[in-house]
Amino acid sequence: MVHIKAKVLAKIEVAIDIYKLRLSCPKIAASVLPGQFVHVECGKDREFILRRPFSVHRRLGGNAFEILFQVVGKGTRALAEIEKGDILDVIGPLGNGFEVSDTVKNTLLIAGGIGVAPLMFLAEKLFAGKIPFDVLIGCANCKKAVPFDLQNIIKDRVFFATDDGSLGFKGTVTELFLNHLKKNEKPDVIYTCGPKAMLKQVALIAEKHGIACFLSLEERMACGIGACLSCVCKTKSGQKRVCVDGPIFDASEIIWE
Amino acid sequence: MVHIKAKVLAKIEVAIDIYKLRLSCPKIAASVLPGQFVHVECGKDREFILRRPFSVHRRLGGNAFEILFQVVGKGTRALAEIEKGDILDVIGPLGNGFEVSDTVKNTLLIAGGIGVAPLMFLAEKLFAGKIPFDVLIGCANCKKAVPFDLQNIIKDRVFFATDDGSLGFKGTVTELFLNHLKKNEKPDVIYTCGPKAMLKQVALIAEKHGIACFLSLEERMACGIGACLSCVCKTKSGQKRVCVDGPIFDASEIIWE
Amino acid sequence: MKPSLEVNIAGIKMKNPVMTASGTFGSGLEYSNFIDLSKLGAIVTKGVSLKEQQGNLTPRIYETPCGMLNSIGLQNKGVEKFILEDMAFLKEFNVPIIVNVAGSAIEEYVEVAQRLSEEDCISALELNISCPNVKAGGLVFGSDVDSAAKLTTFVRKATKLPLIVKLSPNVGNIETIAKGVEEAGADAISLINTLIGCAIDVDSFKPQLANVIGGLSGPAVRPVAIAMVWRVSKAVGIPVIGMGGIMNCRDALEFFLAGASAVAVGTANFINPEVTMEIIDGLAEFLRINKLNSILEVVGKLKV
Amino acid sequence: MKPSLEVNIAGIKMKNPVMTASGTFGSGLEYSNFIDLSKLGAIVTKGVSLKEQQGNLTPRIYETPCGMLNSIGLQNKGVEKFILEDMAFLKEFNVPIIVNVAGSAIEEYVEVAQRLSEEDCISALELNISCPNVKAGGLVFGSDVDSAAKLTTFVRKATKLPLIVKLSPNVGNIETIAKGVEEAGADAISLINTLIGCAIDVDSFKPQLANVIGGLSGPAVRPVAIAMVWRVSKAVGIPVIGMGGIMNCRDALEFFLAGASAVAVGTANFINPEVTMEIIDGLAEFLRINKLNSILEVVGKLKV
Ligand SMILES: Cc1cc2nc3c(=O)[nH]c(=O)nc-3n(C[C@H](O)[C@H](O)[C@H](O)COP(=O)(O)OP(=O)(O)OC[C@H]3O[C@@H](n4cnc5c(N)ncnc54)[C@H](O)[C@@H]3O)c2cc1C
Ligand SMILES: Cc1cc2nc3c(=O)[nH]c(=O)nc-3n(C[C@H](O)[C@H](O)[C@H](O)COP(=O)(O)OP(=O)(O)OC[C@H]3O[C@@H](n4cnc5c(N)ncnc54)[C@H](O)[C@@H]3O)c2cc1C
Ligand SMILES: Cc1cc2nc3c(=O)[nH]c(=O)nc-3n(C[C@H](O)[C@H](O)[C@H](O)COP(=O)(O)O)c2cc1C
Ligand SMILES: Cc1cc2nc3c(=O)[nH]c(=O)nc-3n(C[C@H](O)[C@H](O)[C@H](O)COP(=O)(O)O)c2cc1C
Ligand code: FES
Ligand code: FES
Repeated sequence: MVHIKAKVLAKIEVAIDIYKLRLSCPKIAASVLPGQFVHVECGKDREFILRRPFSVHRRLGGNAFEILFQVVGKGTRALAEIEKGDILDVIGPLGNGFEVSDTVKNTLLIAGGIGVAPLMFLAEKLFAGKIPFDVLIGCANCKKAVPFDLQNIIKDRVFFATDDGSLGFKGTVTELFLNHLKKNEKPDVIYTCGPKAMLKQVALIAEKHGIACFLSLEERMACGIGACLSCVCKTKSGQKRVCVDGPIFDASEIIWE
Repeated sequence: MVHIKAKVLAKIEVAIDIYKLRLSCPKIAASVLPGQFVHVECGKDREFILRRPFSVHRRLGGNAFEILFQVVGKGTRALAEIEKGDILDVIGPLGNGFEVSDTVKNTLLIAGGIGVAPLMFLAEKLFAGKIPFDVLIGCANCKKAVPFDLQNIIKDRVFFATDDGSLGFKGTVTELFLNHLKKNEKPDVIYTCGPKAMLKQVALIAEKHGIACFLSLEERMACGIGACLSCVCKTKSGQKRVCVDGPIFDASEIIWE
Repeated sequence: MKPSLEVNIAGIKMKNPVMTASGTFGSGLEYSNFIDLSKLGAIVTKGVSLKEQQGNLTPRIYETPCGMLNSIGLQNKGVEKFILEDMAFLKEFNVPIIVNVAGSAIEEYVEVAQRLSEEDCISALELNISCPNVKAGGLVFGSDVDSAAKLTTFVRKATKLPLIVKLSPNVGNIETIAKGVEEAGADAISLINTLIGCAIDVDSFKPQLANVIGGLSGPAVRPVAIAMVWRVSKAVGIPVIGMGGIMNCRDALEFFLAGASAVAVGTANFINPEVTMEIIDGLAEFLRINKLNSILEVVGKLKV
Repeated sequence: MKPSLEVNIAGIKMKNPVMTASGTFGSGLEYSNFIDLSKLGAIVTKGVSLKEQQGNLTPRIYETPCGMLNSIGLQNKGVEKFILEDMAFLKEFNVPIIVNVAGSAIEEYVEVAQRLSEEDCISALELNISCPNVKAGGLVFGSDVDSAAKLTTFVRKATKLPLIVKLSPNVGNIETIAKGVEEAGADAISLINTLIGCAIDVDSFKPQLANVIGGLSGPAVRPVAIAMVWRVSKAVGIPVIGMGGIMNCRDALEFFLAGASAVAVGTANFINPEVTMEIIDGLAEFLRINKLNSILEVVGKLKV
């Protein structure tokens, strides 16, 4: 875990209001795991009092990594104004990361909206480990769809669901998930990231079908390192801090409100 | 008086930490008088709660004008980061402006530091009106000296005083002023702008020699238009608002603390 | 149907619930260069005392993080000159004028209130019992419920005009004080005035304000203001006018949701002279988008 | 000669006057990844109550203009587990540990204080009578002088450890309360805790904090903090520990000039985990440049 300045190697607008930042940062890239996040200072000169957490989207060898973010408020709006060559103040890698046990044979990744961010990094790892997986991605419409264009990955294992049917299945990603379960072999493990309401649905469906499920939770964060207790969630083994005990949790552990 | 967006036509670093901004703004340029100022939003997105006042440094026909400013704090630091093509939010023209009566025959302009800003515009007007004048400029050293390069103005009527003697006279501009008085014909009117302590000295010397003296005062300003009463100064005809009753005052009116 | 922004606060009929905050809008004249004053919900004047006051020494203001300190010190021309000059100008506009009243003793408040009541172009009085900048600024009355209620009682007797009491945020028990002035006859409550603050120049070891202490306003204080509006509007039955750090329409909406029936805009006028108009337009737009008929459908609708 | 940053507050010898603010520094462990804890003036722990507490629902924080609201709600593991886990870690560092004590009744404060006094690695207790986030947060004690003094008296009797009382800024009469706890036996006063604040999401009509109300901290509140430190340090004879919105060395210097003998850094740790070290270095540099021998030559030196 380091507090460090990272140089912006590239900024790419991948969909409407969704940007990818490539950061040069060997200290983080060398050790970061899928599911971990970085805590980023948005804006200039301590313009904001709090950092903003973003999952690592992709690791580029040992020297660089990417984040993928959506503009939703003032912090992300400021971040979207950063340019190639600028310097970003980041803390990371933070959090626990996805657990991928050796026995996993067949997995399913389910993303809601910008929840696709950490799943790309995970997909790369699964791919490298030759663990087969399908990807289900839900988003509002085709303009909000982030291409899941992992090199060499067979494109026909990635399925989109859009609210308006402008890309892939018309409906929610949980509906797509249910359809997928009917038509395909049952996965051993599900990895999912997205809005809380979606995560809960996915978790309940997974439980019903007896599938292990790991999810990436979001809570507002101040410190990002376990000190301030702002990011807690209720689990069966007591109250946990999403930033250090998570953000990845076993879905069966979560006590849903 | 308008509240308007002005386009930055040029930004020039004229001396260390001193910048000139050329702004396209017919509505202000058309009517602004020497000694008047504009109230400028520095930084982005209401980053600062208050505007910053800057004298108009030069009028470029009826379409554009310039301000000259020194970086002294966070607002001016943000302003220095603006680039050609950016848009600046300004209110102006504000304040009363220098009075130049028809009877004036021979004038002297005295600037302390960045106080040179409004005097350039005045010099242009005097020049156009064929009123002869000398210019005395005090600054820390040659690196802080703003060239007073009014087209066609005989360079040898501009005299510098620097603390370290790196340019012109070694000493303060008030010392230079006293020397100047000894060696030259007495001016009818003195126009001066600079730090308060300097203005006071100039005013007292002028009074002693029976020379009319007009000075440009600075006070911290919130509204800039006479509404908030933050910028008052004591005068013989009662308390005045520098932003609307000034910034130019007859030196003999000021009650010095 | 066009949604309605009209409100009626303590008998003051307003076209919309957006007022100017005392001391930040001059005599109105200054801002008439930028906006049509008659489009405002109401204009609140700078604090007026019995006699002319010079105010504090300069520097009187200082910018702080997302806020500003001021120590104007109630500089004003006194009630007679105010009526002669400022009211003469303001009464030409079709907009309610609320006069902010300051004083250092009950008798002074009473006298100013009486004098103002003789004029027929004033819509209401706002009792400033909360100015932190001068002894004569009333904070002594705003700091405890007994003094606040006593002052309100006396002024209440002295005028038939609707009476708004402006509370100080520099207290622990804002509900108690609010209830006290309500019982004493206030028709509405406005809050917050500025928070007591100070800033220091570490190069010169000198305070940034000649008066050392000043009043903090601007977005920095908005969360404090929202909390107090929420607490007070639950505690009293009279309308609450909310202010403190409103920079745009969304900020204003927070106050309505917290329970304010009208808002006042102060510091924001300095950076954006048209801000009041933008807020009025923004509120209308908000109602339209949310298919609401009236701003009253937003007041106090915080979901807790 | 190298200028000295050493201070002695209520018998606590500190290498320098820069402490961490309660609740913002975890158990220290978290920040040991970034800084050498033994270089701090002192570490102040999160509030500790008798029994474990779950705290409030999330969202517990929200960013506001130049500040943040928090409503953690005193989540903590209770005094026994705190001693077993946190103190076991912290006592390995050569740095004074000040334990922030919370409670909902005098007996609870007394019991926690007694239990902590049995440990020999604790340098002082800080009585939190000012947390706005929970009923059991002590604000009920911090709001009036009698309760504050009474609580201080009881805890004073229960421990031989130096006693710091942390005051709430949500009061009108901060000097009175400060003098009250001084007379009741406090060895030092720390302030400010957070200001009561609220923010609302105007899209959903819901409060930004599950608890509706939270505590405001960060640079937004600094002017309020400086003013209170200045007022209190003139009113009492015991040392004052200043905090509220310190982001860098210059901010810290404002507090010293206003009369603080030490400072605590809270919210700033979140954006900059090394901020305390930068402030310590900055203070040394400031003394050097100004040819001062000791930080004590700055304390209270505001030129008024
Ligand atoms: C572990 C973790 C990983 C994340 N990874 C990504 C990612 O890869 N890509 C991405 O686009 N977003 C991600 N998010 C969400 C992202 O942090 C928020 O969208 C962002 O903080 C919003 O900031 P803002 O200033 O634009 O929004 P504002 O709403 O203006 O922010 C106001 C405050 O709310 C907080 N906040 C708002 N939304 C969220 C949220 N969903 N989660 C946490 N805090 C929030 C902000 O941090 C800030 O303190 C992640 C969140 C967490 C907790
Ligand atoms: C009528 C008038 C004309 C001016 N013309 C010029 C000019 O042409 N060129 C130029 O470089 N400067 C000029 N100044 C001074 C300029 O406004 C300040 O240097 C500037 O406001 C500093 O802002 P800052 O944020 O960088 O400084 P900070 O010190 O960070 O500002 C903090 C606060 O203090 C105020 N402040 C600080 N210094 C001054 C000052 N000297 N006068 C007024 N307010 C101040 C700022 O407005 C701000 O509110 C003029 C001032 C006035 C009143
Ligand atoms: C420069 C200035 C002068 C003020 N003068 C007065 C006054 O005379 N009477 C009064 O009741 N409030 C006065 N106030 C307080 C404002 O009316 C308002 O309550 C406060 O500034 C909070 O609102 P804001 O954050 O929108 O400015 C003044 C505020 C400022 C900034
Ligand atoms: C997340 C958070 C938790 C806090 N918890 C406590 C606490 O447990 N006890 C306490 O006395 N103060 C607590 N505080 C208040 C701080 O110690 C400090 O007084 C306040 O935040 C002002 O300082 P700052 O602006 O530097 O943060 C907390 C503040 C924050 C932001
Ligand atoms: S963000 Fe501070 S504990 Fe998780
Ligand atoms: S700056 Fe407001 S009156 Fe001059």
